[in-house]
Amino acid sequence: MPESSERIITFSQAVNEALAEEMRREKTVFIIGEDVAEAGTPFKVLSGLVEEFGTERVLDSPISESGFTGIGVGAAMTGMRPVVDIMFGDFMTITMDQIVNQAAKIHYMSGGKLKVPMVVRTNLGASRRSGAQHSQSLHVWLSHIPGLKVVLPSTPYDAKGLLKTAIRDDNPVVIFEDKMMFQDKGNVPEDDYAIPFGVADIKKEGTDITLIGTSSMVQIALEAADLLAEKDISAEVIDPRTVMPLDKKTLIESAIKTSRVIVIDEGYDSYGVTAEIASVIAEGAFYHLEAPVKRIGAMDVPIPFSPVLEDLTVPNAGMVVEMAKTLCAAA
Amino acid sequence: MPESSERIITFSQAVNEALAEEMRREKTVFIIGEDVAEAGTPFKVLSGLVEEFGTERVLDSPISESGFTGIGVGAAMTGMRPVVDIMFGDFMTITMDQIVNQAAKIHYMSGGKLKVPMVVRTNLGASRRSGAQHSQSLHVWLSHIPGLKVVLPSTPYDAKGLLKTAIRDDNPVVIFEDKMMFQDKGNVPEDDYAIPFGVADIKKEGTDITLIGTSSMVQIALEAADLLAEKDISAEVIDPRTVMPLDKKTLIESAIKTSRVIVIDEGYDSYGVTAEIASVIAEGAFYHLEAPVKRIGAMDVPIPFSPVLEDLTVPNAGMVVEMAKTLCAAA
Amino acid sequence: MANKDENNSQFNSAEKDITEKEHSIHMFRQMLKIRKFEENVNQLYTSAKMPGLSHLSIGQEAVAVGVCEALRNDDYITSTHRGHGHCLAKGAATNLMFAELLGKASGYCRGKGGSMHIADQDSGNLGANAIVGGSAGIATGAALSAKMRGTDQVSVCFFGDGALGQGIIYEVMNMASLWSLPVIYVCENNLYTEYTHYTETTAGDITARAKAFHIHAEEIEGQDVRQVLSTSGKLVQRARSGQGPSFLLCNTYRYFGHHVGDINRAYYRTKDEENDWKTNRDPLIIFSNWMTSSGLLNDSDLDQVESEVQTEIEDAVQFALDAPYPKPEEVKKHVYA
Amino acid sequence: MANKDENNSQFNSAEKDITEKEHSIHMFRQMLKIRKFEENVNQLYTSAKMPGLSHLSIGQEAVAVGVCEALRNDDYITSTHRGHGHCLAKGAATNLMFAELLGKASGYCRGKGGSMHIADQDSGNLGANAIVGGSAGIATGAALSAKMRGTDQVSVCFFGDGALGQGIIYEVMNMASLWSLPVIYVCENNLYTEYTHYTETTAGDITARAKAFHIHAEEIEGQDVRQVLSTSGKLVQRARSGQGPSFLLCNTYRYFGHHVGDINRAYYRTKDEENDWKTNRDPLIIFSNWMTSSGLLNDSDLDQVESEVQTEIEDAVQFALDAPYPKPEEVKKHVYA
Ligand SMILES: Cc1ncc(C[n+]2csc(CCOP(=O)(O)OP(=O)(O)O)c2C)c(N)n1
Ligand SMILES: Cc1ncc(C[n+]2csc(CCOP(=O)(O)OP(=O)(O)O)c2C)c(N)n1
Ligand SMILES: [Mg+2]
Ligand SMILES: [Mg+2]
Repeated sequence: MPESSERIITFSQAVNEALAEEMRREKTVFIIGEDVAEAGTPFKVLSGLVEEFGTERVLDSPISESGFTGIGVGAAMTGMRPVVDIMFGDFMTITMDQIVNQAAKIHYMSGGKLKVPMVVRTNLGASRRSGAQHSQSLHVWLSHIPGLKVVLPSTPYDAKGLLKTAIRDDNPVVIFEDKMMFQDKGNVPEDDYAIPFGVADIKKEGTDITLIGTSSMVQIALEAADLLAEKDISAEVIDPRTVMPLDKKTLIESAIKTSRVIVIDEGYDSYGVTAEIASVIAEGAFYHLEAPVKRIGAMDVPIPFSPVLEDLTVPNAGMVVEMAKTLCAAA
Repeated sequence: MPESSERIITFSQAVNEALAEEMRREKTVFIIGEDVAEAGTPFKVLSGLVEEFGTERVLDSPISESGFTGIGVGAAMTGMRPVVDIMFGDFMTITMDQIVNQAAKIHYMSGGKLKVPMVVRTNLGASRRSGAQHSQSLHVWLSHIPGLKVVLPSTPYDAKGLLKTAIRDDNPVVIFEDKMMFQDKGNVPEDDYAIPFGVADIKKEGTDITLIGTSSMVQIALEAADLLAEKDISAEVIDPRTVMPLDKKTLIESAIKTSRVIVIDEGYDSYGVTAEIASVIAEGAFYHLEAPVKRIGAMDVPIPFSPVLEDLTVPNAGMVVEMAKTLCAAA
Repeated sequence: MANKDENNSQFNSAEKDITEKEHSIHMFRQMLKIRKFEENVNQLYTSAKMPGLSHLSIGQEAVAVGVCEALRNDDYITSTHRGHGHCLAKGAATNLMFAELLGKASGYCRGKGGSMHIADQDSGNLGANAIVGGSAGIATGAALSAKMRGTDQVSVCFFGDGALGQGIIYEVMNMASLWSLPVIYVCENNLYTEYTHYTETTAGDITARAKAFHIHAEEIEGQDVRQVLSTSGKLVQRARSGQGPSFLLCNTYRYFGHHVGDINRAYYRTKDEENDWKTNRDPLIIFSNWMTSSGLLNDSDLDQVESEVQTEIEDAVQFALDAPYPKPEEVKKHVYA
Repeated sequence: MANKDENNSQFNSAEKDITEKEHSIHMFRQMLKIRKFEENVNQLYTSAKMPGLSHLSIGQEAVAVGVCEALRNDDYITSTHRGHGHCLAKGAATNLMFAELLGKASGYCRGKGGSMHIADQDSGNLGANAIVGGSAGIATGAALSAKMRGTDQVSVCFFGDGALGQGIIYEVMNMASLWSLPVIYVCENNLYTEYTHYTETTAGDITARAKAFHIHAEEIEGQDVRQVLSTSGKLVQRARSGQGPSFLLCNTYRYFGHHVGDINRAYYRTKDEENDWKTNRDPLIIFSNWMTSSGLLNDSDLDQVESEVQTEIEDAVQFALDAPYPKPEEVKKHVYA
């Protein structure tokens, strides 16, 4: 991480700054979505943008996720660079045709002639007591679709750098931000920097076990690593940052080094992002693993409202520590 | 497979028969979808049903996948057992909110009070030169969602027995049939039989390697097994039949026995059903595997129209054989 | 356990064998119950006793009560994120609702649903819905089901002006019209979709949208419960007798924010506008004024209702506060039936 | 390599500096080209030379040509699964189209798109679409883009009566109206959605649906290319001059099946109906009759066009048959830009 300046801002501010900078740099960038203008979204992440760029470039839309995502696709095909705001990741369900059948395939289907340089900004993550339809982490769906790129920033620094890369990319890119991270703070240079896709970030080096976390689960992994250090277990923590493209090389190399791996992601446990990552590692590091690659996702249940239940469904550092201890004890 | 009668019919006829029998048995079963009545769907799978059951129970809908899936959900909650027909699996993209946010979660969100006994019948599979928006196999999306069951019949016998189970199930069930299998023939008893979910079918016993195939990939696996037999490699072939619930036990036991596994499914290679199955096996049979669990899915590209390209994207027996030979040579 | 009015169905206008006075008191009580319920929800939120957020329906009571009074207990409704009013008006019990809002095991959904997913099968409420427009298919499907099963049940789909943005509404209206289904689409236009005025998100003419599908449509003052009741009564009658779907546009207003946390609203609407509605178009004032001025009842009758409702709500809140949380093993139950 | 008419744009009515006769011949040629193109597609299918299926637009030529003649080359269209006519009318070359339909490397999309995904950026065709209603957002987005970029381009969204079932159409019409976008929604009502008569799937009044969003709407005889041209000319002018979106309902008919394999149609429509349209409402007959009877040109002029088109099409088919398939390594190209 370049240390060109020590400036602590929130994740939310980092996103806002990336958008503002890109909109200043490039006139074709615009934002469309529900309550993105004066309200700055319910999470207030976009506050101030409409004041600078006007309602022509920060468009409040009706509650028509399918329609305005499609509008984004058409605008992207004809010279604009839309940033489509989907208020909750759960509403991605409504946009799937436009993103998967249209945006993702148009470049290929046209034999490389048409392009869809569109960013979809949405979110993931539970724990807000928002109930089953406002708490999902559905990013694996998009990761499965050729033609899309899928980005999961885990820090304010990454949020800015990855969003900039997304906006400059000529392909449809879907960014999932964890709703619980908007107030997280971190160092974010004022510089114009872009983080390349497909490059994992080794958050902490270690030798006994590799913890791979995505999005807010990176924080869980780091917490777990601290707790494990107390038990003399040295954990390496890696954040893939983008799951499509996936930096297989870095993940496999770490697995080969430590010989034990846990993958943590907030999507539902079964058929989630962890399955792909675990498979890639189980294959790539096959002859070096001392224990099976383990996965921790959200419990396979619709996310319950009641706090006492919801908290049981989300991965936490304690679970990671327990599992890591077992893995390190085995073999 | 019970041999109560030797009657060879097509996959398509087996589906038709299951529907007809269930509709006779239970008045609340009805079908809704595009061109399901007089046309009997473009695949003609439903031919004759409207003649027997009338347009009140075989409803031609407008081209409103989201709307009529939602109507199915509401009907299911209030005493009916709809079979919702989604003409191509690619159009599932349009129904995701109704299936994932509504159907899948209502039982849980209501604390167990409301039920959604609904079947969604749709399809998967390429090779028909239908282009990128009519050839996808998106079943992993549904497999990822708690509250749904996902069924992948591979033979006429299974098509009938699994569809009956689906219709009798009190939960939302999504069935994906491979469009290329409708004319496949097989023995289908006239009996009223139902195949339980979550029970894998060992299609062929073997000792050297396990080939796990889903849907039409079971046929590919069996072909490959025949070819491997010529090379003195004994392959066990297993069809999970349902991927949610998944019969982990049978899969792991076979892996333990053979020590080598290839998983074949027609979804896109990355983040597909194969990733989950491979992870489950890599973990469950960890100490018994002689080689990494390998996966074969559809190539990670939008499915091209040109036959010379399309054929490159779909798994075939040759690919399985090559991989199996390499795996059996290793170690 | 439920404190719900066992005889609720006898009060609805569809089968009223009670006096006009009794019926009026009942409607007033229902509206007041909603108001006080919501005030207490706000209170629970601000005192940090309620998890998450809630969308209050204060100001919109007449729509919920006027429509639901036209329904039988076995008729269906589907509701929205702003659904407490619909739920109560259809016959739910305040104590089990509060329990649900607090995530308690004795709540309507065992604490698993929460404010945005309350459902009460026993009173025909198929559920609130946190997806805007998400219940339009469900309500229409319930109507299809009623028709197929040969009952004369009617289904009501409540939704806000914001849901007019969702295509599914038009898809199902088309089918409801084609198949002449007994469903009523009740649009509560409270002027805002979250923080945006509906005129910025809604082109043209709302009732014309329904009429284009040959759906009978009416627009009414949603603050006057008598007007809501009489119009819905007519539409319910149409639906029940096989004359097909209809659309009812109710002009109304939410007094509070989009949700309990939406305190500073100056950037999207004025205090004057809020005060105007509260003063001149309040459903409780309009209705109680009518009752007293028509001599149906006097202030002391109203006071009595008020104190009864007050007691019920206080008890209900206490019930919910005292209720136990679900046990951990509950988390994996009810994923599958 | 393209045999496309380089000067295509000069012929469109929006900027015509040619005689009425030249323009009429051009329009006739375009319609005839579509007809013969489609006949050859059918031929290629029945002789097993074309992979997959195709949806022929024979019978609907006047809509495609009438609308596209009102457009400039840099205006946009989006098209449907029944899109060959739109594509040709907007200016695509027959040889590159046939090549695409046969999955050849020299096709418009290098063989990767096929019949249902033909796009031709150079003539402003943003693509056919195999999702019914799937291009409504794209067309509307292109209009938004034109407005944002400050050009005066217009965008046309072609779709069938079946697409009226898809909610996204209403979502985007709402936004087009709100934001006064230069987009024209052209509904080709050919009476059928696959194998079902549109009256069984379409309630109410089609143009009223658009009007409800305050979108200017007109209904015309889609078989009369002059009427299509003059009405679309007006709507294009409206859009170009910032007066916003419009909706054009064109009544038309497909002579062939839903797709090339749909041969036995008796269960959903009568031979009489087919013959009536072919005899009394054929766009080519109507237009050539008008041309000859108004003395604009004579039968030998028409014969000459006919033989020129015939030659072009034959050459184009041969070009496509001779063209090479894509190389295997093409399969992984163009997944990402
Ligand atoms: C599909 C979907 N998109 C967006 C949201 C976020 N959201 C919740 S309520 C709301 C506004 C709804 O407005 P309206 O329908 O008028 O209901 P009101 O809140 O005014 O009662 C929005 C945008 C949602 N819940 N679902
Ligand atoms: C979303 C979606 N649903 C269903 C289909 C299958 N399908 C292809 S064409 C068609 C009928 C379309 O009818 P219409 O829009 O009137 O066009 P036409 O074929 O008459 O030109 C259907 C149902 C599809 N391609 N996309
Ligand atoms: Mg509102
Ligand atoms: Mg049609």
